[in-house]
Amino acid sequence: MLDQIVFYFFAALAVISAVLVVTRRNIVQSAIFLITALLATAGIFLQLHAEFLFIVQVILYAGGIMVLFVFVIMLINLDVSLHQVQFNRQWWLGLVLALALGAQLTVAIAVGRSGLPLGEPAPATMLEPSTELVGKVLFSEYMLPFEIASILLLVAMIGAVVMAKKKV
Amino acid sequence: MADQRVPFATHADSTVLGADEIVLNMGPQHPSTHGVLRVKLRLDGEKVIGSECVIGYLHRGVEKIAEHRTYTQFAPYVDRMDYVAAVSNGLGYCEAVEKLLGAEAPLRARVIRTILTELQRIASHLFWLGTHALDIGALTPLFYCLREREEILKIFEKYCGARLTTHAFRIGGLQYEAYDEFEKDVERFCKPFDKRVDEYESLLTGNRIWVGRTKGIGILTAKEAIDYAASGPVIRASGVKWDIRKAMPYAAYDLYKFEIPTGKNGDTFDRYIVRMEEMRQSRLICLQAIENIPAGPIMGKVGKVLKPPPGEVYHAIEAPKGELGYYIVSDGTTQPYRVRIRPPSLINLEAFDKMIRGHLVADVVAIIGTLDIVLGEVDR
Amino acid sequence: MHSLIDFLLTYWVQLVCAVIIVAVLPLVAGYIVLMERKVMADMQARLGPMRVGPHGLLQPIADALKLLIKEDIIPDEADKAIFWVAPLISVTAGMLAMSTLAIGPWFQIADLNIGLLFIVGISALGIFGIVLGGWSSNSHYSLLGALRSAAQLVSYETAAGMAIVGALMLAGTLSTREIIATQNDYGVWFVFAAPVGFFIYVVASIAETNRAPFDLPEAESELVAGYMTEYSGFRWALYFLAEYTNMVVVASIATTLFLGGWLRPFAGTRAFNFLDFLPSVLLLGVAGYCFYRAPKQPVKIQKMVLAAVGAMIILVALILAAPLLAPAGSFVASMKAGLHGAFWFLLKVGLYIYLFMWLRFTFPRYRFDQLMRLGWQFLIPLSIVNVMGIGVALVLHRHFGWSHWTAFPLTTILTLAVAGLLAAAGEKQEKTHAIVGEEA
Amino acid sequence: MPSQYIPILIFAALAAAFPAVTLVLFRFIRPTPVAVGAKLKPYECGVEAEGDTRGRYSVRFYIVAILFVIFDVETTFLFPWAVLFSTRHEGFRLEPVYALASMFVFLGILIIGYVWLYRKGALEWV
Repeated sequence: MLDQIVFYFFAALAVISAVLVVTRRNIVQSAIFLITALLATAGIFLQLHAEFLFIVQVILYAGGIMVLFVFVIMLINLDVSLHQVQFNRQWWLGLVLALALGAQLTVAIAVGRSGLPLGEPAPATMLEPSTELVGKVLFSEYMLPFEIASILLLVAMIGAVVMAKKKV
Repeated sequence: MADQRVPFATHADSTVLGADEIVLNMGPQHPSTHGVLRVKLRLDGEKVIGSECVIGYLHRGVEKIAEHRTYTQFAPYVDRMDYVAAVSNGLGYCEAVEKLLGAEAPLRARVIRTILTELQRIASHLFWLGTHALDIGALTPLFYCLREREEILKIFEKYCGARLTTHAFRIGGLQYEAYDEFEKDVERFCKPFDKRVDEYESLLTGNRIWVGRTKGIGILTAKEAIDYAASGPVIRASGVKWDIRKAMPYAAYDLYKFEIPTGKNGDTFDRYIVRMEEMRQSRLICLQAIENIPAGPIMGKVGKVLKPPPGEVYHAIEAPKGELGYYIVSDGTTQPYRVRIRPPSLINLEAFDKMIRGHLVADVVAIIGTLDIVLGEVDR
Repeated sequence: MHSLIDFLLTYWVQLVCAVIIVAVLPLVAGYIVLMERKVMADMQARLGPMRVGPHGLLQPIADALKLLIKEDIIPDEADKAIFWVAPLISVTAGMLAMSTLAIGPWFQIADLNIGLLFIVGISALGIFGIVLGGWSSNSHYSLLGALRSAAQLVSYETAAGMAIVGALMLAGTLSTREIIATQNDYGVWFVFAAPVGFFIYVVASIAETNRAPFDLPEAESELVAGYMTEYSGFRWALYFLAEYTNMVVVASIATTLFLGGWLRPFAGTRAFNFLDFLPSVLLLGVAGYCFYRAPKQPVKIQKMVLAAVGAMIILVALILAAPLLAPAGSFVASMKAGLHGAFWFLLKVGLYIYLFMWLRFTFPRYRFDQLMRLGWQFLIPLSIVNVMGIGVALVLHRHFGWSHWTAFPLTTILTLAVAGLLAAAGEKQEKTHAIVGEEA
Repeated sequence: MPSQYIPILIFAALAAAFPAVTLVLFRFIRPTPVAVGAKLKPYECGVEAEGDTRGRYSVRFYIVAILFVIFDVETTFLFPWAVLFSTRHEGFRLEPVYALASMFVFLGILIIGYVWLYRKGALEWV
């Protein structure tokens, strides 16, 4: 009962904020709603007993990437963008795409329900030390991707600086 | 609204990463422009690419007032210029008028004047140190400095009844005889004072942050300092050994031995060191002077009504902030025809733009602090 | 109804803790401000607040009342909604971060598997309050302050995170409770095993809470009041509350991770059990001072207030002493863990905050580029090396069977050597990248 | 919802409500703002602000932010590793030499990047 209330609360929060992100004209307000949407998603992770994922979502997305967004927003002249025409010439295309995606998802869930254990969270006891669990898998089975990730970070680091430095 | 909307393409460049030039006003109501100085900064990010000092918020027309007062009446007005060094202002004015009159104060008066002026220099430097350190973020030295300054102000109070705008001297000498405990008070202050200066230095000089904030900031080379007609500690920190107390001795400075501390790099740190050393030297002068205050009258032979012969005179003294000059033109009446004051703060402030360019916003306060300006004197 | 009672029965301890934190925290923040002013006054040869209550003891309450009823000004050109919300974000994030702190073995809202990460992650959200507040004010000073603040926070967050990683390698858990338990098992606080990590955390935590010498965002001599420039009255107070809450949070993290949390010094050694009496003796001393000062107060009411404060402190001292004197096994004796744990924890937090204050009143302020250089070019590499050093020490100990006493000092010395190299390189860098004035 | 989080949820509600409610409640006690004109202007040391306050600021902030995100990801990877290094959950603990080696490779690659940044002067503020 409580679980469901909490789930619907977070889900509704995520969906409504997500809609507000794209409809708000003021880009800073959009950013705030994006943060809310990300945090609500984190809440849903938490409800699935994925504690570590929850906090990573909070630290990396809400804490890290959103700071980057907010900084970039402040590097843009807001008053100009506030008065710009929004990209809404292709709204009908967007609508068609959204409907198609929605239909696709509905069908997929309806057809593949047996394969997707929805609404059946794994027993809490099994997932208790979630950080350790994530770590264990990460540092044994996915060792190579993990090391490759560091190369990815290296590339990102260099790319960001090269791009930003050129513009100065 | 609709007409304000512009097509996206024309403003594409506005989304390119880059900084606009920002105009930031520091002052007139700002915590660290030492009064009502307004500095208009042009910033690229945090880097200062240009500056303009807007002054005049404290203009009171001191020079004009002089034309409608007698020589004696005008004397208290000069105290209000550099209000943290009123004694020095008064000394400059009194000596200028004495020069115009062709009179000289008796030796005893000149010695007492020297002691009080040197105490005033210490007080002014203490006030500078406290506020300068506060600007750079060190909270504590201010209170230590004010504690010591208080002792000096007490001596002034005992001597002439006033603490800040003292009107300590009169044209031709002194009105007040040194009070009984005068020598003892000065000695009691001066004896332990070098330890106090060491104490301030131990808080600041060796501190990495302090050195980082002041070394290499606001450099003024010797040539530039001369070109800008800078004076006082500002020019001495650039390595120019220029001190009016030595170059054109006045009061009783020729009687005492003291050094002129100079710097090498002309940066904020050197100006700090120079002023610290000057405090020590002033202490030495005071100690030498109280050893032997000659007996004799304290008032020279000047009439009740001062009527200098027509002519003009320029007299400069080494005020705590630099060369404080009085240019007085007399037309033979009881009131000066024209008084022009060369305030050291104003002239030193000229170099501000040169010093700040290329530095960061944070350095603005360090450089304003190091110039040791008083807006009362800049605006007059 | 039934389920509600069930709910309350299950969670009453946590709920009481939650209410206490929310209700008491503003008061605590107020008294930290008073402590700060008193400590500052003491270091600066003056008295500090003396008027409201004896020795200014009631000053925080007067301040709080004043701030609550001050006129509420929202600038014309501000983005009203964001201006309204921004300080709330800061305060909520700060308070929420306290929820997994274990203030003594009894007082904790929730012990999470990810406890420490939860604190770090949630308290980092406070940045948004600062950035949005500064942006919405529509003033140069506010925006510059906010951007500086955010840049500073994120720059030092990595260093702080790395320092925490170093301690976590020793602890092997993220739960605050278990971290302290581990230190009890080892018999040594992690500050002694990872002193460099502690140092990094101290510096980074000062920077993260915007305290001097890293208080650039609100450097009053440059940016007037930074992101708070346009704020006044209660909203301004909320930012202050957030700042002091964050101070308590970082002090608590440091206490938990490095200073043994609620453990008494030498908690494992029986010979030092007499230290259990230290809390009571300390408090009795303070109470004695109150009684000594009370008759010297100028007004009768102040004498009474100070005496009442002294009596209260004696009461607390007695409460702390009671479990020690009660017969073993009784209920009163069983309270020792909770009460003494809370005392030691709060004492350590207080000392950590005192260290903040001490540094604030001693040091001048960094310039922004210097601050960034310190963060990016000294602390971050040092913290990475610190993590490696602790790893090497642990491997030497576990795999190669070296003793603690050789492995940890060895790697600490190596880390310090790297720190020296970094400092030297930084000095060189400072010279090559020095900002010089333009040629005229 | 893991049960430990329920009190936290309630605490979050309390922590969010307390300042907001106080702010709203005391509106009835506070004097109504009568401020007009200059009092409601943004502070610019007593003169009119020049130029757009919401103009663009230094691109440096952007570099700092993006580097922060990268280092933040790195730290996040380190957290589970650090916990596994000496966790008490038997069966999870990594073999120390293996764990250290894997992290040395990871950090080593990043240190290469860091040194590049350092050399390039990207870590300098101005």
